[in-house]
Amino acid sequence: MNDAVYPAISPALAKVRGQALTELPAGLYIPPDALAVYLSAFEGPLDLLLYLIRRHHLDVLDIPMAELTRQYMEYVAVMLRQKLELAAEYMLMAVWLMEIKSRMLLPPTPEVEEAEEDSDPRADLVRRLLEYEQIRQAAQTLDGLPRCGRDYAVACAIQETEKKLLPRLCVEDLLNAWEVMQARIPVRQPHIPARKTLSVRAAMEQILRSLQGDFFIEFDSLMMPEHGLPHRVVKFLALLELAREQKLEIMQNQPFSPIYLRLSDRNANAF
Amino acid sequence: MPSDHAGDLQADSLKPEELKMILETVLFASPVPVSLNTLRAVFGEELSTELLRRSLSELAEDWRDRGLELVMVAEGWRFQTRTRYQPYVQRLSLENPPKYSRAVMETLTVIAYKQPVTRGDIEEIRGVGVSTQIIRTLEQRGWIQGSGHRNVPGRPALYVTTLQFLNDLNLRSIDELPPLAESGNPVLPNPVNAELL
Amino acid sequence: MPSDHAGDLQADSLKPEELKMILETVLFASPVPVSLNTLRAVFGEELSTELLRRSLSELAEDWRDRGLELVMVAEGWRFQTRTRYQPYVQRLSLENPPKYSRAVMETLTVIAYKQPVTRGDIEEIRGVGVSTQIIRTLEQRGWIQGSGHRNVPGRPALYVTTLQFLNDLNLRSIDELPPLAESGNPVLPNPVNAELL
Repeated sequence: MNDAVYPAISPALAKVRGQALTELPAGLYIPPDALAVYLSAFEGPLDLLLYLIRRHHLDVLDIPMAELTRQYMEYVAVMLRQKLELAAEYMLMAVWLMEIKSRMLLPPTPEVEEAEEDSDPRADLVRRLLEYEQIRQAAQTLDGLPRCGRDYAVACAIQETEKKLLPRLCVEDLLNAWEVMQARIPVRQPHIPARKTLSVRAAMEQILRSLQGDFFIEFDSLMMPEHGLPHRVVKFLALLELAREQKLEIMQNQPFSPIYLRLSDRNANAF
Repeated sequence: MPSDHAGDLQADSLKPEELKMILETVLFASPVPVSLNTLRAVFGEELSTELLRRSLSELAEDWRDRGLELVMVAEGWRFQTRTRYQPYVQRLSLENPPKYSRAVMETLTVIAYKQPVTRGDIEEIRGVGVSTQIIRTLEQRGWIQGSGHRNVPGRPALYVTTLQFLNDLNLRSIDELPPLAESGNPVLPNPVNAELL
Repeated sequence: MPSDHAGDLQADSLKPEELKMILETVLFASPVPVSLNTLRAVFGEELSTELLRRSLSELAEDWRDRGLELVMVAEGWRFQTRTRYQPYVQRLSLENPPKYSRAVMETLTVIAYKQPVTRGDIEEIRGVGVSTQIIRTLEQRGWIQGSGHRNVPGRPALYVTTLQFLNDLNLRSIDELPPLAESGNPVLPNPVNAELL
């Protein structure tokens, strides 16, 4: 009933062994070289799962986890090969599916049996699938409502005396705007315990200093993980800034080999 | 026939036909929907809301078989074209109206039905990241806006839909959105094939 | 009576009454005057200019005793309000003076009190993105202007308010803005001070 939600795949895009594919396959088997094309039609792992469940007539309230996980992993495998930038969310879902599957394999402990059906490891997955399904349907309905600009236009006539009225301004307007902004922030930043200001300038000086006297320094040695991510980000910005100002040279012999830094010639004796 | 001096068009002495004509003129002249209160102010508040309402519905009736219709949206009353004339209206402009992707429409739907929501809330429901581009598309269309922050670490921005969103979809309030489908078993197994598995 | 499918409304088989109704609809739908050429394009160029002209003058005649009139101006045909209804229309503008959006007013306020500020500074305080459109609106109104760049990576543009902003507010200097309160602490307008950069 809901198949229309899946956008039609352009025949030009989906050509498998010389045959144009215009719709998603109904059977279990999907030619591997066509998978990537189908994947672009999905809005994410939940969308893909709903599709698998519907196409294979699985009961969303009693999902056979082994079967669903197996089919899902087929898609993920293709994705890993061809659409790497999409894989993170899909991988997260894969891990979740596996976890649910493995928890279902464990014999139920007495405590779990007492805790009624709420303890079904699939409950959260089902909840999310149903919630997403609801939104997906509503989005389609919303898209179908008459929309200004697409389905109708607002009527207007021109005022005969065309005085271009510009908005006027008074001090109260500014006060009101400020109050609204303040109201949006009930208590200003109450839970940022100790916010340290990291200065890119300071980081730049620090880098210049550590490069002093040394011909080369390894990039990794500047990025001290124990100082945390913000430090590394600031260090990195400082490096970019120094490179832009041509104060240092950055070298790498080949991809993935160590990156070396040194002061550029005209700055070698700056300190 | 209206006289040549507007001063003579006293609201208390207006004939029903004159009243409707002024209403029509004012509604067409306004760039935004006109609320009942504003309409009353236009007539110097000498008209009862009751009389105004009646005149408006008579005026709407007068336009029943025409290419435009008088409708009430979130911000008030306005004239708009009937959808069946859209093919003609569309040819006025060279640009096609924007079509929104599923990602954009689903994001809008989550905001409309669950507002106020953070980007994280939307991502949780959709199961994928929500790009800044999607949010910006909806903000630039004037359909959503920021509305403060949720008081949790990171203070994520909260999004709500705007009055313009309601106006543009011909809705008077957010309650008029089509109800969400019953969430219980929308994904039913097909009884014929269920045993095959 | 128009049929339910616009596709059925073939220009060559249109009755005079239908033709006029479509013309009326299209003219009201356009925010700018519509030229004869555009009108012909609307009907798929199957109408003679002669027939169009005649329909337009008949339509103008239909509106003779109403509050709006169909007129031809330099760029084409348009509906406009008649002078004698101006008092009513004017009250509409008084009632609904054009207003800048909340986003524009908040941006202006931040610039006025915290100048010179970058877009990032404004976003930090407002908690939401500041679109280029907002900045442009304020620049075009002559209330803000760019004033160099902050000397940090990216060299973001700095914005300050203008003399015209002060004039429009009847102020002699930015110090005359009333102080604001920020979680108990007063926020005083910051006189432009480039050395602080």
